[in-house]
This record gives sequence, structure tokens and C-alpha cells, in this order.
Amino acid sequence: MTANDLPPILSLRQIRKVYGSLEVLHGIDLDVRAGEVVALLGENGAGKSTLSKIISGAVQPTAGSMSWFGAPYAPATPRAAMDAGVGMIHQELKLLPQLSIAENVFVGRYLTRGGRIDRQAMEERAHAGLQRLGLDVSPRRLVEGLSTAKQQLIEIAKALTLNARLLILDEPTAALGGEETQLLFRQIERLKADGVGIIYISHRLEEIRQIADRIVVMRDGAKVQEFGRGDVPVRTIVEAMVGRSLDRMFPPVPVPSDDIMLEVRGLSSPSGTFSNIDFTVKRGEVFGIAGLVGAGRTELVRAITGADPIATGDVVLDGAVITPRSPSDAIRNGIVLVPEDRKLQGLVLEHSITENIGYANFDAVSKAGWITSKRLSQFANDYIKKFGVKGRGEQNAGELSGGNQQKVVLAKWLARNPRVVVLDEPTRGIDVGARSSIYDTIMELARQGIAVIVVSSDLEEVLGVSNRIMVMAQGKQAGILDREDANDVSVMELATI
Amino acid sequence: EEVKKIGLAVSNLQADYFNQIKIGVEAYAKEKGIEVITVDAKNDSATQVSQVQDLLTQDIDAFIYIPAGAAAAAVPTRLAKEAGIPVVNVDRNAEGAPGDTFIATDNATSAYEVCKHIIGLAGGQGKMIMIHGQKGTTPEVERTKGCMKAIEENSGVELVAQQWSEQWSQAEGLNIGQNLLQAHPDVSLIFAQADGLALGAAQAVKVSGVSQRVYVGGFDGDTTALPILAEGGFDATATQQVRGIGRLAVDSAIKLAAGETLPAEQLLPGFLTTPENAAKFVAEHP
Amino acid sequence: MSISATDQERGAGASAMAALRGTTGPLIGLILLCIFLSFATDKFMSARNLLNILDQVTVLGIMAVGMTMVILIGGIDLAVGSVLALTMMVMGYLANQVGLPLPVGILLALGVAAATGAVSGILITALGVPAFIATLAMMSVARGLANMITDGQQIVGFPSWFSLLAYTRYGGFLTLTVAVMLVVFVLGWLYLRYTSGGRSLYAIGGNQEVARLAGINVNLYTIGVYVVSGLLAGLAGVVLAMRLDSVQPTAGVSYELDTIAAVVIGGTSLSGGKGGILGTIIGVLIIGVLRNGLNLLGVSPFTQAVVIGVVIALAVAAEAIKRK
Amino acid sequence: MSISATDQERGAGASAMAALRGTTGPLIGLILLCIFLSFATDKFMSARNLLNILDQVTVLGIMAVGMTMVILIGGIDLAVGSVLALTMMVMGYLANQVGLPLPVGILLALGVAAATGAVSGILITALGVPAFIATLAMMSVARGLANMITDGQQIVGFPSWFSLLAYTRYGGFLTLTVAVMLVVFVLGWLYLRYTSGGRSLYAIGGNQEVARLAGINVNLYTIGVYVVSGLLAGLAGVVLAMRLDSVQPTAGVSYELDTIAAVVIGGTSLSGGKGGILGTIIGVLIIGVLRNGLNLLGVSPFTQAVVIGVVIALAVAAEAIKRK
Ligand SMILES: Nc1ncnc2c1ncn2[C@@H]1O[C@H](COP(=O)(O)OP(=O)(O)OP(=O)(O)O)[C@@H](O)[C@H]1O
Ligand SMILES: Nc1ncnc2c1ncn2[C@@H]1O[C@H](COP(=O)(O)OP(=O)(O)OP(=O)(O)O)[C@@H](O)[C@H]1O
Ligand SMILES: [Mg+2]
Ligand SMILES: [Mg+2]
Repeated sequence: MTANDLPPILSLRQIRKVYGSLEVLHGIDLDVRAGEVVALLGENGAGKSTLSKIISGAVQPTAGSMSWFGAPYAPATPRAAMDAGVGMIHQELKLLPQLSIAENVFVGRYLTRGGRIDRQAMEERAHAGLQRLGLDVSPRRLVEGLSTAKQQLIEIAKALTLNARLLILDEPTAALGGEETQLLFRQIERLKADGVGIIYISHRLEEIRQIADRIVVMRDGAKVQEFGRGDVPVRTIVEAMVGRSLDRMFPPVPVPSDDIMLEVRGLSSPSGTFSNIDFTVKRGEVFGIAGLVGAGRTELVRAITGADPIATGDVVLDGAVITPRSPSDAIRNGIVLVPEDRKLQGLVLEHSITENIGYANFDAVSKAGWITSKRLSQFANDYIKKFGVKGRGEQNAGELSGGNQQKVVLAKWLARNPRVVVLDEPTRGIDVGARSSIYDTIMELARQGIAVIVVSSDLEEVLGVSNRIMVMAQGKQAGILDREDANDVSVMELATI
Repeated sequence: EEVKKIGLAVSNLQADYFNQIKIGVEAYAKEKGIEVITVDAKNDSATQVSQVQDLLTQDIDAFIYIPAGAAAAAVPTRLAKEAGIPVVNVDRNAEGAPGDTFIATDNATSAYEVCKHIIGLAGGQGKMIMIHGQKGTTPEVERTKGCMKAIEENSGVELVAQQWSEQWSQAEGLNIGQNLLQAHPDVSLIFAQADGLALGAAQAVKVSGVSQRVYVGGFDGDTTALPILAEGGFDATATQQVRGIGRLAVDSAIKLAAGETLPAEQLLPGFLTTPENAAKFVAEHP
Repeated sequence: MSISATDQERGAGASAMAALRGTTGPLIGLILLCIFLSFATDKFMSARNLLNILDQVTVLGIMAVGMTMVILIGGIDLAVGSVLALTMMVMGYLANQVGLPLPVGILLALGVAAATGAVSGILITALGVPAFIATLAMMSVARGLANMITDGQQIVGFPSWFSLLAYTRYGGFLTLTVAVMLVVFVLGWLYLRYTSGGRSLYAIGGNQEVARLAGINVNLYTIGVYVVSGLLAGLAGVVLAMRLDSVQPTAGVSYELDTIAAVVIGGTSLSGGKGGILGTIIGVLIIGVLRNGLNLLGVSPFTQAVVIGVVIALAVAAEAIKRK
Repeated sequence: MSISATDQERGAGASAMAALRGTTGPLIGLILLCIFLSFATDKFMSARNLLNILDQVTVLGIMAVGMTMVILIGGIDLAVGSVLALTMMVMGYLANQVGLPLPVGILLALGVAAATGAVSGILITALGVPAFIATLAMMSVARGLANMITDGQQIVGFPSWFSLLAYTRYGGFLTLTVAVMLVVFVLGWLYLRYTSGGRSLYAIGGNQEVARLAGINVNLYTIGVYVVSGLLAGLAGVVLAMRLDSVQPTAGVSYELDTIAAVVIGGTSLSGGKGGILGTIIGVLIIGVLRNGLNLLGVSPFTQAVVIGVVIALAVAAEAIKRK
């Protein structure tokens, strides 16, 4: 008997959602059966997260009905959904940095014994859950200061310990490397075997073939196609998602010039997260940085762009030592960072898209320090259009889908006409269509003679866009590979020494 | 001119003394068929200036002014006079801009009598502490002056410590009293410049477990403090004629409006009150 | 299990450490202050004076526990001083003017105190009024009501056992009021550290949305916390009435700033999610010791204000610098 | 371009709308209040009374502009009331006791006011003391210093032109003090709305880290904002001295709460990043009109407190509900 013959545990009928005057879901039908993984795919802003939030009680639908094990189901709060057995990992949800890992895993459903909190039980179970995902940290450590990837693993551990009958994973691997992803998949297989239904959302289409039993594709708030199996060719999925065929993902990489634009000499961080880094980036070159999670890539590029302090070493731009001491130092020299965490570092979520783009571009928008709203919104609108952001300038950045938020961050920084662009995980959570347009943008930057540094945990991505790749392992520079010599095997070899 | 509407600007209704004056003014004016509009500056001069502007907007016929803040602001008086309205200052008078008449208790003399009385009870000698009111305010300065005179007249009395309260409140009297008694367990005299402070100080004496008799003097003759005084809760106070001040203020306003001239200062004595004669003031507050 | 010994250690006290972590600066400040005072005046280190300090901080201490919870969830309660006065007046009115037995009056007055908290909480959660404004409004309303009860007059004449509770040292040591404060401390500490409700407050303060998505009833806890804060302000009012043996509508003016200061000096973060009762106790003691010591030294009130400001800034700066 | 006309329009006013968006509730509240008062008392709508109201809000209005900036970056300034008093006393001391010309005294006193802001700002940025504590400490220190200058006494005897500036209505309309307030309003509004510095404050309040990574010098702006707040508190002190024709160390007690209330009633968010001067002006006027109106109606002071609390809560709740 295959899963398809079982009655669904969850059924959605004609679910609609309206925000303000905008309908973002136009009557969605969806069934999930016990023990199957339904992949929910679609471009940024298609409505995947909104649909998931409706199922998990975080958002109320405007119209439509749901049933759960045959009974009507309308969770008014996340608690109601959890009590019914529906769990969800929210896209880029923040953890509570001031609390321990164990408390984060069990937040809202603390284990108690005799009325008092059972810390030990929570710690043991959190630790066990984390170990299954390959993360060996003390559950008593505070979350503050953990890398994004580790935080994501904790988020996953939180969901895995829920004992849910239906689990929704909204882009769980966006911040993960290949190895962690495989560990996650092993856990998903285990849950499937236990009869848990799973809705899996991702923009990494290679994963889908491996994990999905069925595929549902959404576009602009409507369900456009459904595949009864998981091993559908990527090309077919992409066509369904974007409504046209996408001939290639990676544009050809331009040939860099010979003169060196940026040089990093013996750079070390005060906390030791990286040490003795030496490399050069040429004008028009795309320089990739690869490595396992926690290898120190983020810290390195933050230091180069003045966001973090530097203990020793120099940053040299066009032959002049400019070792930045603050982001404004770096920016003045034309070095910009598109940070890894767009919600915490890239955008003011409660402010409009226009204002967010403005924040890095006051000198371009203002005349002698004066700014008018008109000039600002014209400036922003140009970039909103250029980057294909789905949203209006006066809309709050927080209302955008994750992918569109990333486009705003890119727009904000590239509007400055920088000389060196550092992109930390530039396509995290970005759909295939948009991703290829970001790759186009990167190549365009290189062609203009800008030095581009791309940090990515997505191996295919670093391989696809870089002229050269530096591999980092445990804060050390493990080696630099030319494009011809770089492939999965050679990079991973260096990354794991 | 006949007075139909009086504006009363009170410094701070949270202080019993001023509240009593207000009650005195309102009750007496009612007898006379005069309307009173009362505003409370909560001890802030700026608020009071605004309130006086508002009173003048309402076409008052006379103005009773109890200045707020540590010292009297001149502006309210000036504003009223510009509007041609007679001003009766109560409790404090502004430097440079006195009211048409000024009514107050003779703070220095009354404080002198209270201190002389308790020093007498202690046999003309002993260590003394003083709990002041809000530092720098007119009554604080005057009462200190009066009591110091009594201390100077008795060479056996030594002022060993003094501390200032900020709100003349009982809670402060208690805490300050406790702390000073801690530092000087051998005192036999306390002068607290308000009854609230005195009640707090008496409480502090009660609980500090000192063996000697400590004589506590207060000031004001608050309606709530007098019954306690009558029962020997503390030893002496100066009962201010709050109702009397209120009546006198209204009468003065009527007379000024009618064109009479009044003396620049009308000082009312405070009555030295002890457990023996307190009952009289409880029955009918002057 | 692979948890190492050091981890174990760190962990066992994970939140004890977390609680203390933010408070070592203030704790050192408190100790330095005590050392300085015991050299500066021989009266300071006597048992009797230390007991006096405890007496003097009861009101502040009780209110600070409620305020700690409020601030932990990222809120603020400016109404505590006024609610204290309102509770006192309601109690005095019911007992001495209506003629109910005093204990009944106390209970009813505490009910009023809790109700003020409920109103603030509902304004905040149901109507979306910022906590600062909701409690500022309640501060004004409660003060007005407290004054209206007797037209601004105080009420005296409580039974003699009432005031004695604040002064009789049972076992030569504890007054009832201090005992009440200690009980409130212990209950607050247990609640925040060992119950899922207490932990939920940390989650709410850390990030409301995360807490809500984790199934915590944020609104209910928020209202609950303001009710507790109101109730404890009321209890502080009863304790103050015992200490003063009278009730007055002017009591508690500007206590809200003192209380918030004590909580924040103790390391609880005004942005929520961080802190605890232990720190608050230290904060309360710093303020209490400072006031007592300056009085013992006979420092003039004007100079006191300067010294208090400087010490508070230093105590908190020490902590902040240490953390860097 | 694909942007429609409406979009253009909406866009052009993006932040104008944003500024007003948060204030329509309070604005409606203010209008309702005025309508009610003009029916309840015929004195209210007279030109003279409206001018009086303007006079009465000058001090609050000037301080509220600085406070708006402080709150916009997510900070708070509790010291304004004390700094106001300190500035007055320094001015009075220099002019009437040292004997400097009054204008020189004013300038030096304003320098002191700015310096207090700088100290708070440095405590906050360099030492990491939370703004609440840093400015609370400054509040205590400044009050103490203000009192120490004359040992708590007021200073009088300013030249007669000084006080006249607050009462002579030039053009039958504007006193100098009101003019000063209006200028401060306009400058504050222009700065926040039309300069990159002003916009940067919004970015800092929205998210410090985002602002820092965008190349904004967060520390410098933070210190700058507290300096401006201190300076404006000082200016308010000078204006108050004109109104009172005297200076006293007790001036400005608890003004910080009034000022913060005006700013928050006007829709500026205490968590930073949202709000503006227009809202603040409405907030200031609500407070001013309310106090004036209640006085005109002859409402008893105790009842006034209750009414003020209720109106404030309603004005803000209306806005919050509307936004839902
Ligand atoms: N709170 C909100 N207010 C207004 N519009 C919203 C809100 N939340 C989401 N939207 C809009 O709803 C649409 C669907 O968003 P959703 O987050 O569901 O997309 P998604 O498919 O998850 O995209 P992504 O892949 O980028 O995460 C988007 O156009 C988004 O702008
Ligand atoms: N703010 C911080 N405080 C303390 N430690 C940190 C902080 N940020 C990162 N780290 C630690 O520094 C190490 C390097 O992290 P970094 O984020 O630079 O790695 P990365 O290679 O970019 O990996 P990732 O893919 O997670 O971004 C990690 O072990 C991380 O836990
Ligand atoms: Mg999404
Ligand atoms: Mg990284």
C-alpha cells in the first residue's frame, strides 16, 4: 500500500488570505497523508509561508476550511495547533538569545516534575535531539553568539522534539551546509517511518528529488501544479514555478583583469575565530569563500568590511593600506558587505523599503545634507524595479517575503556603486528565478571591474560563480583553488582537514 | 466692587496644611455666597503661573495666592495686579512683588515656643536633633531660626545632628529619625519642623529602644496629629490657625476689592499645643 | 552523555549564573559600599542598624519584585507609587470610616490594587496601548482616586496591633513586615526560576512573537504580570501603613522611579528577557544602604542626590564594562 | 516607469504619511477635546486663552523636541527636569551673584546643559550604561548640583526686559518665548524630515546594528542626541526663568514624565524608529489644552488627575485600535 491510498490527515479547501487590500492566497486545496513528505515549492512571495502559518495557527485564514483527521480544524492560536499535533519550523524565526539552548528547545512546553521545571530532563532531551543533527554543544550554553547554522539546527531540534503528527519545515536548510542537510534528511526519514506527515518548503531544488514524495507548486498565491512523485527533473519544477523555462542557472564567469584590487595580509581576529588569512582579489574577479559551518567565513568578511575588530593584519585596497576600523571606514573606501542575516543586520523590518534602501545611500540622495521624500522614493523606486522586488516602496520591509527582502538588501548596497562587494550567503532563501538573476547581477558587477567576494554554504553556488575559491577550515585558510581545479571533492577535502 | 468669584491658587494640596487652608477658604466663602475656583500647582511654580493665567481668564474678582515651589514667584502677583485684581498672599510673599496684603503664621516665634517648651520638659539640657522641612523653603528657614534661638538660650542643649526631608512627609520623618537615633542613641530632644515629620520621629523613638525619655516637638497642628498629641504620642506642636488664615484671606479679599488698604503683613500667632490643651484644638480647629 | 564536567557546572547554574552574571558588578558595588561605610561610621555595621535598613527597604523591596516581572516581559509599571497610595486609602477608609474589620479592609484594598493592575494589563494587551502610557494613565487616575476618598486628608487611628507588626522583632530579629518581604522575595525567585510560568516570562521578554508561536499565551501572562505588580504595590502600601500607623494619599510619590532603578541596577534589562530576583534584591539593598549610610554620615540632602547619582551610574557601568 | 500616479503620490509622502499615520488618533482626540471645551466653557475659544495655552506649553514643547529625538533612537532622557533646574540656577548664579551680563550667563548655562547631555551620552555609548540608568543618575546629580549652588534658595532680581520677553506679545500675538518654541519646532521638524542626520536617527532607532553596518556613526549620533536634549532642556529652563522672573532649584520636578508622555501620546514609539515632531506637537497640545480646560471648568484638582489619566489612555488607545 502506498501513502497515496491512505486518507489524508490534513485537508485544506479553498483557503484564502487577504492582507489589507491584497489577496495573497487565492483558494488553495492541499492534502497531506501520514508518512509522506509533500514538498511545497514556489517563487519568493508565492505564499508558501503564509499557507504554512495558517495550518500552524499563527495566522488566521480569511476564508476556506481545513480538516484534521477528518474533523473540522481551525486553530486560533499556535498553541491550539500544537495541541492538535501540528508543529512548524518558521522561516528564519529567531531564537531567544538570552536563554539556554535547552530552554529554547522547550520554550512554551517546558517539562515539569511536581510543578517545577525539570531542567535536567530538558537538557538531556535537547542534547539528544541536537546530537541526532550532528551538533555537539552543551544544551546549557546560551544561544547568544551561536552561528546562524547552529541556531537553525536548534530550531530543527525544537521541532523534532515536538512529537507532532504533522510537521511543517519552512526552508529549514537555507542556513545549512550539505552535511547538516543530510543529517536532517535522516531524521525526516525516521519521522516518516513513524507515520508523521511532513510539509517541506525549500528553494534548493536538488534536495527535493531526494526527500519529497509529492510536489506541490505555487505561483502568486495559487496552486499551479502537483506532481504525484518526488523525483521530477529540476527543469520541470522550475518551469512550473516561474512559468517559463530557465535555460541555465549560472551565467558564464567573466575573465578578471590582472591588477589587484583588494589584498588581505595576515589577518587575524581578536577572538581567534580566524587567523593568518592572506589572499588577493583582482579587479573584476569573483572570489568565493567556502567552508563548513562555523569555519569563520562570516567573521572574516565582517572584519574585512569593518563590522568586527581586527587584531593583526592589513586590508589593502588599490595598493593603499585601509584596514577599516568601522563599517563607515570601509564604506568610505568603497567596500560594502551584504550581511548574512538580513533580518538582524540587513533591514529595519518596521521601516519601508524606500527608507531601507535610503539608509546606505544618504550621500547619493541628499544635496548638501538635505533629503526630500520625493528624491528618496525616486531613487529607491529605480532600484526596486532594477532588482525586481515584489513590493511597493512604502511597504514595510517586514511584510515582504524572505526572498524579496534579500533583493532589497542587495539593492541597498549595490546602489552605492561600490568597488568591492562582499556577499555573505547572498541567495539564502531565494527562489531559483531570483537566484539566477542575482548571479547575473554578480557577473555584471565583475564585468564593471568590481571585486566581488562571495561567501556561501551552497557548494554548487560557490563553484558556479567563482573565478577562484578560498576554502576555510576551523578559522584557517586551507587553500585557494582555481576555477579549473575546484569541484565538490577538492573543496570538501580542504574543508575537512 | 463686590466680590463674587475668588481664585485660589494653592501651592500643594498634598500637604495637609495647605489643604486645610483651602477647606477654610472654601467653607467661609460659601457662607458669604462667594464662588471659589481652586487650582493646585503640585508644588511647581511654572504650573502655578499657568494656572493663574487660567484663573484670570475666568474673570475672578480677587486672588488668593499661596506660592508654590521653594520660594514665591513674583509673576502671579504681577499678572493679577496688571489685570487690576487685588492679591492676598498667604504663607509666602515674593521678593520684589508683594501682595496687597500678606497673611501667615509667625513661624519663627512659634517655633521658638515649641523648642523652648520641649527643652523645658527636658530640664533645660540634653542632646538634640532637628529634622528640617524641605531645605531652603521659607518655613524651613524661619522655623530653623526660631528654634535655634531657643537652643542658644540654653547652653546645656547641644544640637548634635540635623537632616532635611524633601516632602515634609511622615515616611521621611520615620527613616531620618531612625537613622539619626542610630547615629546618636543618647539624644533626648527632637524638633521636627512639621507634624508629619514629628509623628515619624516619634514612631522612630518608639521602636529604637532607647531607654531615656525623648521629647519630640512638631509644628502645624494638623487635624490628624492633634488627637495623637492629645494622647501623648509626642510632646508639643504649634497649631497654626489654618481655618483662621482662610477666613482672614477671604475677608481681606473683600476689603481690598472694596478699596480699603490693609497692613502689608498680617501675622497670626501659632498656638503652642501640648497634650494638656490639645483636646480644645481637636474639638474646634482654629 | 557527553556533557563535560565544566559544562555540567556551568549548566547546573545556567540560569543561576545568568542571574548572577548580570549582577556581579552591582554586587561588588554593594560590598564596596558596605566596607566603605563600616569604616566611615562605626554605627553602620551594628546589627541594629542592619535590621533598620531591612525595615527601611521593605516597601521598595516588595514593589521591586512585581516590577522585576513587569520589566522581564519588556514592560514597565509607572503606577506602583499611586496604587500603593490608593490601596492605603481604600484600606483606611473601609476600616476606619466604613467600619469593617481591618483584615477585611486589607483584603478588599488588595483586591482594588490587583484590579488596577488588571486594567493596565487589559489596556496594554486588548487595546494595544504602550505599557508606558497605560501605566502612566493609571498612575494619574489612582492618585486622583486616592485623594478623592478623603479630599486629600490622611486617616489615622488603627488598632495598636497593626503598627506593632512593623516594629516587634519576633525572635529578636524579624518584624512581620520584613518577613513579608522575604516571603515575597522567595516566592518571586522560585516562580521565575522553577516554574514554566516564570520561564515563559523570560521567553515573552526575549521575543513576544517567538513566545506566541511557541504556544505561550502572551496576553494572559502580560495581564497576570501587571496584576501581580499592582497587588504587590498594594501589599507594599499595607506594609507602609503599618510602618506609619496612618494612611495618606500623598504616599509613594515617585516611588516608581526608585523601584525601576532598583530593578535595573540589579541587572534586569529594560528591553526584557534578562534578569531576575537576585539582582533586584541587590539593587534594593544598594539603594537602601546608600540612603541609610548617607544619613548616618550626616550628608546634606543636596550632596546626597549627587552621591546617589554617581554611585548608581558607577555600579551599573562596572557591570557593563566587565561584560565587554 | 510602471509606478502609477497613486504610487508616486503615496511614495512622495511615504514618511509624511508615516509621521501622520501614527498621530491621527491623538489629532482626533485633540480636536474632540477642543470642540468639547468650546461648548463647555465660553472662555476657552477666546484668542486670549488660546495664546495663554501657547504660553503655558512653551517649556514642555521645547523639551519635547529633544525628547522626541532621544526616544526616536530608542533611548530615554529622565534628566531633563533636573537639567532645566540646573541651567536656571547656573544662569542666575552667573548673572546675579558673579555679576556677568545676563546674556553671557545664559550662554554659559546652556553650555552646562549641553555638557550634562554629553556626559549621559558618553555613559551610554562608551560605558554601556543603559540610557534609563545613565539619565536617572544624571537626574539625581543635576538636581543636587542645582540645589548646592545657593543651598536650595531661589535667585531673583533679573533685569526687567528679561521677564517681559515672556509676556510682551509682539504684534499683539507672539511672546518671544512662544516664538522660541515655534522655531525649535520648525528646526526639529526640518531636521528629522529633510536631513540625512535626521533620517539616520530613524535608522538607529529601527535597528542599531543595521544602522552601524550602513555606515552610520551610531555612537556619535547618540551622544549628539543627548546633547541636544540637554541643550533644549536648558533652553526650556531659560524660558521658564523668563516666565517666573526668578530661578529656583526645585523647578522642573517630574517634568521628565510629562515630556515623555507628550512624545508618546504623539505617536513616537518608545522602542524607537517611529514617530516625529508633528505628533509631538499634538501630544504637547493635548496636555496643555487638557490642563487649561480643566482649570477653566473649575474641576477640582483631584478629579483633574483622574480625567487626565483617562483622556491620555483614550487618545492613545484610539490610535492603537485604529491601526489594527
Ligand atoms: N504581514 C503581512 N502583511 C502584508 N503582506 C504580507 C504579510 N506577510 C506576507 N505578505 C505577503 O504575502 C505574500 C506571500 O508571502 P509568503 O511569505 O507567504 O511568501 P513565500 O512563498 O513564503 O516566499 P519566500 O519563498 O520568499 O519565503 C507576499 O507577497 C508577501 O509580501
Ligand atoms: N557574535 C558572536 N559571538 C561569539 N561567537 C560567535 C559570534 N558569531 C560567530 N561566532 C562563532 O564564531 C565561529 C565562526 O562563525 P562564522 O559565522 O564566522 O562561521 P561561518 O563559516 O560563516 O559559518 P556560518 O555558515 O555559520 O555562517 C562559530 O563557531 C560561531 O559560533
Ligand atoms: Mg517564506
Ligand atoms: Mg556565515
